[in-house]
Amino acid sequence: MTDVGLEHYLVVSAALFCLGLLGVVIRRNLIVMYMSLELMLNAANLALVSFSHHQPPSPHGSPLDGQIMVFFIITVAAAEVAVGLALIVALYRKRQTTDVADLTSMKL
Amino acid sequence: MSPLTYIFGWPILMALVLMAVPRENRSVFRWGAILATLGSLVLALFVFAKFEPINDLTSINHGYAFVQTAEWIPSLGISFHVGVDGVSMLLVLMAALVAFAAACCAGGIKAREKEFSILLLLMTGGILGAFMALDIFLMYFLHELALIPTFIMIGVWGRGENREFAAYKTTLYLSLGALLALVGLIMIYLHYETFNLPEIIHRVQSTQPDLMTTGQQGLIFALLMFGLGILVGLWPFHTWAPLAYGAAPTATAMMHAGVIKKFGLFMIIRVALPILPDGAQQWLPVLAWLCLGNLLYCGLVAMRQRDLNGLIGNSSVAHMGFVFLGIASMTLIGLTGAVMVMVAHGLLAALAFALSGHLHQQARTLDMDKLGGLLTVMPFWGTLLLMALLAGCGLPGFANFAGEITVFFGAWKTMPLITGIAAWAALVIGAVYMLRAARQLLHGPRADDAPHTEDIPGWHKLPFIILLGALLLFGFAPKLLTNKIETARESLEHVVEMYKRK
Amino acid sequence: MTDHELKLTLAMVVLFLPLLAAVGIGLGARRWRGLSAGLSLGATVIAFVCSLILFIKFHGAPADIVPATDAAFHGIQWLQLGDFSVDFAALIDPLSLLMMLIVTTVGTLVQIFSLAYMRTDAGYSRYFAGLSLFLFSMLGIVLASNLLLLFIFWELVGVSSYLLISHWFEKPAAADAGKKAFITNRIGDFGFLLGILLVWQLHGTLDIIELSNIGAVTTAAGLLIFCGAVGKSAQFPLHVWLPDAMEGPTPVSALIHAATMVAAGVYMLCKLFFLFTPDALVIISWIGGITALLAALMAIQQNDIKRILAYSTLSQLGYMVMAVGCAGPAASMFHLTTHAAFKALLFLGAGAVIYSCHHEQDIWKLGGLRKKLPLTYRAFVTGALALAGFPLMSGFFSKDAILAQAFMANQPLFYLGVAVALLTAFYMMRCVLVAFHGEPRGEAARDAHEAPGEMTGPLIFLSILSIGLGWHFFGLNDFLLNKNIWLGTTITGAVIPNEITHTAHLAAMISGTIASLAGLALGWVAYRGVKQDPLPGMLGALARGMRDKFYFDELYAWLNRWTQERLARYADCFDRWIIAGLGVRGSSGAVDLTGCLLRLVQSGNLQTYALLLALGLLVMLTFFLF
Amino acid sequence: MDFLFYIFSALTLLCGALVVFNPFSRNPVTSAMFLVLTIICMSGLFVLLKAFFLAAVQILVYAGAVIVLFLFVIMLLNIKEEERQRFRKFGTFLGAAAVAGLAWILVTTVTSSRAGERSLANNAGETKPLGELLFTNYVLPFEIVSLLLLVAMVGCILLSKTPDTEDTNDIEEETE
Repeated sequence: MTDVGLEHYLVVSAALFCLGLLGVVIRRNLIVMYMSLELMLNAANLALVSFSHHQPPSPHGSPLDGQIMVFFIITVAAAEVAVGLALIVALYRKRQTTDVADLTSMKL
Repeated sequence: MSPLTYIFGWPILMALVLMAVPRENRSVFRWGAILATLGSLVLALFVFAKFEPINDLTSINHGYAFVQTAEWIPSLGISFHVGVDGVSMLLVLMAALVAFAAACCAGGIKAREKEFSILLLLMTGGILGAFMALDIFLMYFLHELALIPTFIMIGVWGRGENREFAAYKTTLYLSLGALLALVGLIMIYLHYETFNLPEIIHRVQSTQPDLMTTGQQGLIFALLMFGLGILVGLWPFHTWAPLAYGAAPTATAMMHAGVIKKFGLFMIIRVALPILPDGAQQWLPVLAWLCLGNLLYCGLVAMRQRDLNGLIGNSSVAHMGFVFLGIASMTLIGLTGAVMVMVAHGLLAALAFALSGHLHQQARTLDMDKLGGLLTVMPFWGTLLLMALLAGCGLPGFANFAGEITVFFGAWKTMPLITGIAAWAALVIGAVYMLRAARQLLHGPRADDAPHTEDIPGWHKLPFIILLGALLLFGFAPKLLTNKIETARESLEHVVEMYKRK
Repeated sequence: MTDHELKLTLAMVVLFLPLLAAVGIGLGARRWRGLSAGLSLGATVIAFVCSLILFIKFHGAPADIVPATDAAFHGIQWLQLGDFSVDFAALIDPLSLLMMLIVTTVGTLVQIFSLAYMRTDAGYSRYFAGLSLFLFSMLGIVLASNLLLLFIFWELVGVSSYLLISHWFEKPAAADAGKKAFITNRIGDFGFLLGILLVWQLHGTLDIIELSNIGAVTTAAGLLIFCGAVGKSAQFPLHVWLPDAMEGPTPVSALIHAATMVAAGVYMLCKLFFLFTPDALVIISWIGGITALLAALMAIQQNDIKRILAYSTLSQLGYMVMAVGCAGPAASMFHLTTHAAFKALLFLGAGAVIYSCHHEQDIWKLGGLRKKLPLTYRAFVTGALALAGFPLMSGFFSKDAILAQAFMANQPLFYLGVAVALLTAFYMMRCVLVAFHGEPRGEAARDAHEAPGEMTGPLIFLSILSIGLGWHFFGLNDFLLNKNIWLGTTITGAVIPNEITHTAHLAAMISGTIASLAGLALGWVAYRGVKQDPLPGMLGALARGMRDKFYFDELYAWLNRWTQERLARYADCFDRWIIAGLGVRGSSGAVDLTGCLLRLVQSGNLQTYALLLALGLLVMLTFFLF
Repeated sequence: MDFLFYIFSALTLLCGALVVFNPFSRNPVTSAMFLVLTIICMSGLFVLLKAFFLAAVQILVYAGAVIVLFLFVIMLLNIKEEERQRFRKFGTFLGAAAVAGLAWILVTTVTSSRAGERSLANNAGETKPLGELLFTNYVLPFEIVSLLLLVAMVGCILLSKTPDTEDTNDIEEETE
C-alpha cells in the first residue's frame, strides 16, 4: 500500500460525489434529494481541500486559494439550503407532498 | 439615377406611403396599387423601347444597360448594383405587365385591403428588382422580399378550407428551396469573395476559370439546381404548386405563377450556368430527364383534375418543363427558347389565373363537373378562357408556341428522344387536358343547378385584354422577343462555349 | 409593278384579307349579323378574284418566293436566332396557285350558301369569323414557304376546324366531336413536328425550295412528315375524327371536311413529294389504299346522309394518298381538284336537303325528294355520278388517272382501287335512291320545299364544274402533267410525273368504267323501291361491322383508356399518395413523430431530468476523455 | 496518519451511502442524521489535510446549521416515511448504471492522471494566513457573499411566509 496522497483523497471525493448523484437520481423525496446534493457539494469541497493541501508552492497565488474557495462554497451552500428548504416548504403547503413524482407540472 | 431603380423603387415607395394611410380609405389602397404598378409598367415600356443592344462584354458594364451602382455593405462585398440585358429586360417587362394586371384584378379582396395592397406592392417591387439586380445578394434579397408576402397572402386571404395547409406547405417548400439556393450562393461567395455578378462571371470566363474544382462546382450546381428547382416546381418537388395556386387569392396566384416562379429559372440561367460550367456539365443531363417528369407526368396529372385551378396549376408546372428542357439543351437556340417560354408562360399563367379567379368570384366553385356551357352566359370570359387554353396547348399565334418550338429546335439535335417525348406531351397531352377543360366548362349544355355567373364588366376587361394582347403580339411577332434576347447573345454564347469546352 | 411585286401584293391580299375579316368580326362587327357576313364574304370574294388573276397570269411561271429574302423587300423574319431563322414569306408556284383557286372558289360558294343556311343561327357572326379564320389558315398552308410556317398554319387550320365543328357547342356531340378532331389531328402533328425537326437536322434548312434542291434523304423523315397528312387528311389509322366532324354545320363540312382542309394533307404530300424515298412511298400508298377500302365499306351501311358523304370523303382521300404513293402526285392533285368540286357539291346538296327537311339527316326517313326538290336532286345526282366515276364526268378522268398510276406502280393496289370504285358507285346509288326516290318516309320529307337562291346558286355552279372539270377543254390534266410545276423534280430527276403508258391508260379506263357501271347497277338492283336496307340480311355480321365503323372508335377508346388514361390515373395517384403523401407528408410526419417521441422525455419529472443530466454528462465525458 | 485516513474515508463513504439508501429506514430523519455523521467524518479528513479552520467551519455550519435546518423542515412538514415504493426500478437501474459509469470515469481519470506524483504536501492550513488572504485578496468576494446571505435571508422570509388569502388564486398552479 502506497502512501496516502492526493489520489486517495480524490478517489474518495469522486466516490462521494457519485453517491450524491445516485441519491439525486433515485430518491423521490425532495428533502433527501437535497441532502444528496449537499453530499455532492461536500465531495467537491474535499477535492478542493486536498488539491490545496498538495499544491506545490508557486509564485502565482497561494496554496490557500482552494480553501478560500471551499469557504465560499460552504457559505453559498448555507444560503442555498435556506432558500431551497423555504421553497420546499412553500411547495409542500401547496401540494401536500414532497414526492417528486407528484411534481410534474413541468411536463410539456 | 437609372430608370431601373424607379421601376422597382416606385412600388416599394408606394407601399411605404400606403402604410401611413388610415385603413378606412379603402379605395385609396386599390388605386394606389394600380397607380404604382402602372407607373412601373410605363417605365418598363420606356426602358424596353430605349433599350439599345450592347453586345460588348468587354465594356465597363459587361454588356448591361442602365447600370447603377452604389455601396451597400462593402465589408461583405455587397453592393446595390442594377442593370439589364436582353434577357432580364424581357422579364422585367413581363413582370410589370403582370403586376399591373394583378393590381387591377385585386378587386375581389374585401377585407384588409390595406395590408393586401402593401404586400402586393412589396411583391411587385421585390420581383422587379430581383430581375434587374446584378449583385447576387441583392438579387436573392429582393426575391425573398417578393416571396414572403406570398405565404402571408395565401394564409390570410386564401380561399378554400385547406388554405392554411396550403400556406404552410408552400412556406416550407419554398423556404427550403430558397435556403438550399442560398447555401449554394454563399459557397460561390466564399470562393470569389464578392457578390458582384458580372465580375464573378468575368473571372470565371477569363481570368480564373479553375478557381473551383469540378467537385465543388458539381455540389454548388446541385444545390442551386434543386433549390431553385423547388421554387419553380421541378419534378418531383412540384406538389406545392397546384395546392398553393388552388388556395391563393387571384392577384397572388397571378404574381407568383406568372412572375415570381420565373425567378428560379432566371437565376439558373443568370448565375448557375455561367459561373458553374463544370457543374452544369454534370447535372444538366439529370435536369433533362427531370423535365420530362414535369412535362409528361404533370401533364398526365393535369388530365385527371376536376378543379380548374388544379388543372391550371398542374399545367403551369408542366410548362416549366419546356424551360428546363431549353436550359438542359445548352444551346443558344434552346436557351433563347427557354427565355421566350418564361415570358410567354408568365403572361399566360397570369391570364389563366385571372380568368379562374373571376369564375371563382362568380360561381364560388371551380369544380368542372358542376359547371358547363359557360360560353353562352359569359361570352367574353369564355372566349378569353378558350384562347388561354388553346395558348396553353401551344397553338401558333400565341407566344407560347414560339417559345416551345424554339426549345424543341434547340434540344432536338442533342436529345432527340427527350425532345420527342416532350413534343408528345406538348402536342397531345396538352391538347387533351386543355380541351377537356374547354369541353366541360365552356361547351355542352348548362346544368340546371349551375350557379349564376356574370361576364366581366366594363373596364375590368382591361387587365385581361392587356395580357392576351401581349401574348398575341409576341406570338405573331416573336422577333420582338428574340431581338432583345439577341442582345444578350454574346454572353449566352460565352456560356454555351464554356460548357462545350469542358 | 413588277411581276414580283404583283405576286407579293396579291398573295398578301389573299392571305390577310380573311384574317382581317375575322379580326374585324371579333372586335366589333359581330353585333351586326349582316356586316359580319358581308365582311367575311367580301374578303373571300376579293381573295377569289386575286387568286384568279394570279392563276391566270402566273400559272406557267416557275416557283418564286415572295417577298424574296434577298430582294429589295427584306424577308419578314418571323424568328431569328443565330443560324436558325424562319422567314415569313409565300412560296408561289403553279401548285399553290391551283390550290389557292380551289380554296377561294369553294370558300366563296360555301359562304354564299351559308348566308341562307345559317340565317336563323344565333352564332351567325361567330360562324363567319370562324370561316374567315379557316380560310386564312388554309391559304397560309397553301402559301407557306417553309416547313415551320407550314406547321404553324397546319395547327391554325386544326383549331379553326375545332371551332367550326363545335359551332353548336351546347350540343354535347358537337363539342365532343370538335375535341376529338383536334386531339386526333394533334397526334398526327406530333409526327409532323418530329419530321420537321429531323429534316432540319439532316438538311440544315426548312425552306421548301432549298429542300427541293437536296431531295429525299431518309425514309424516316418522310414518314414522319406523312404522319401530319395522316392526321389532317384522316387516313387510317387516324381516320376516326372525320365522320364525327359531321356534327358541325353542313357548309363547314363541305368546305373543310370535304374540299379543302382534309385535302391539305394530300396537297402537302404533293408539294413535298421530293422528300419521300421510294420505301416511304410504298408505305404511303398502302395506307392510302387501306383507308380507301375501309372507308368505302363503312360508307355502305351508314344511314346519315352526311356520314355517307364523310366516309366517301375518307375513301377518296385514301385514293389521293394512294396516288401519291404510286408516284403520281399529278393524278392525286387532279383528283383533289375534281373531288373538291363534286364533294362540295354533294355536301351542299345534302345541306340543301337537310335545310329543306328541318334537319332530318337519316336517309331512311327521307325519300321522294326527287319531286319536292328537283333542282337539288339534279345537282346531287350530278355530284354522285361524278363521284361514282360515271364516264365523261370529272371524277371519271381523275379516277382513271389514279388507277393508271396504280396499275404501273403497284398491281394489287390497282385491283383494290377498282374494287373501291365499284363500292363507291354502289353506295352513292344507295344514297340517291333511298333519299330521293320512292315515297316520303317521314314527316320532314313530306313538308320539304326547295331551298332559296343563295343555296341553289352554288349548287348549279358546282354542278357545272363537277361535270366539266376533267374535260380536256379545261386543261387541268395537262397543266398538272407539266414537269415544271413540280418542285425538286428537275434537279433530282425523280419519277414524277410518270409518263403513263398506253396499256395502263387503257386498263384503267376499261376497268374504271366497268366498276363504276357495275356498282351503279348493283345499287339500282338492291335499293330500288325498298323500304328497308336489304344488306344486313344478306351480309350479317359484316354489315354490322360496316355500320359500326369496324369498331375503330371502340378500339381507340379502349386503347386510350388502357394506356394514357390509365397512366394519368397512376400518375395522379402517385402524385397524391406517394409524392404528396409519403414524400411530403411522410417527411413532415417523421418530424412530427420525432417530436412526439422526444416529448415523452419531457415527463416533467425532476428525477428523469437529473438522470438525463447524468447520462449526458457521462456521454460527454466519455466523448472528451477517450 | 494513513490509518486515520482510511478510517475517516471509509466512515465518510459508509455514512454517505446510508444517507442515500438506508436498508432499514425510509425516514428522512435517519438520512439527515447520517448526513451529520458524514460531515463530521469529512471534517476529520480536513484535519488530516491540515485545513483546521475549514474543519471547524464544516462542523459549525453544516452539522450545526444546515442539518438542523433540514430537521426543522422535516419536522415542520411532518414528513414520515416515503409511502410509496422508494425507487423506480427502471430509473434506479439506469441511474445506478450511469453513476457507476461516471464513477468509473472519475476514478480512472484520477488514477491515470498520476496527480500525486507531482504534488507536494504543504502545511499551509493555518487559520491566520487564511484570514489574511480572505481580508486582503478576497475581500470583495467576501463582501459579496455576505450580501448573498442577506438576499437569501430575505428570500427565505418571503417564500416561507404564509401567503395572503387573496394572493393564493394568483399563484395557483394549474395541475393540467
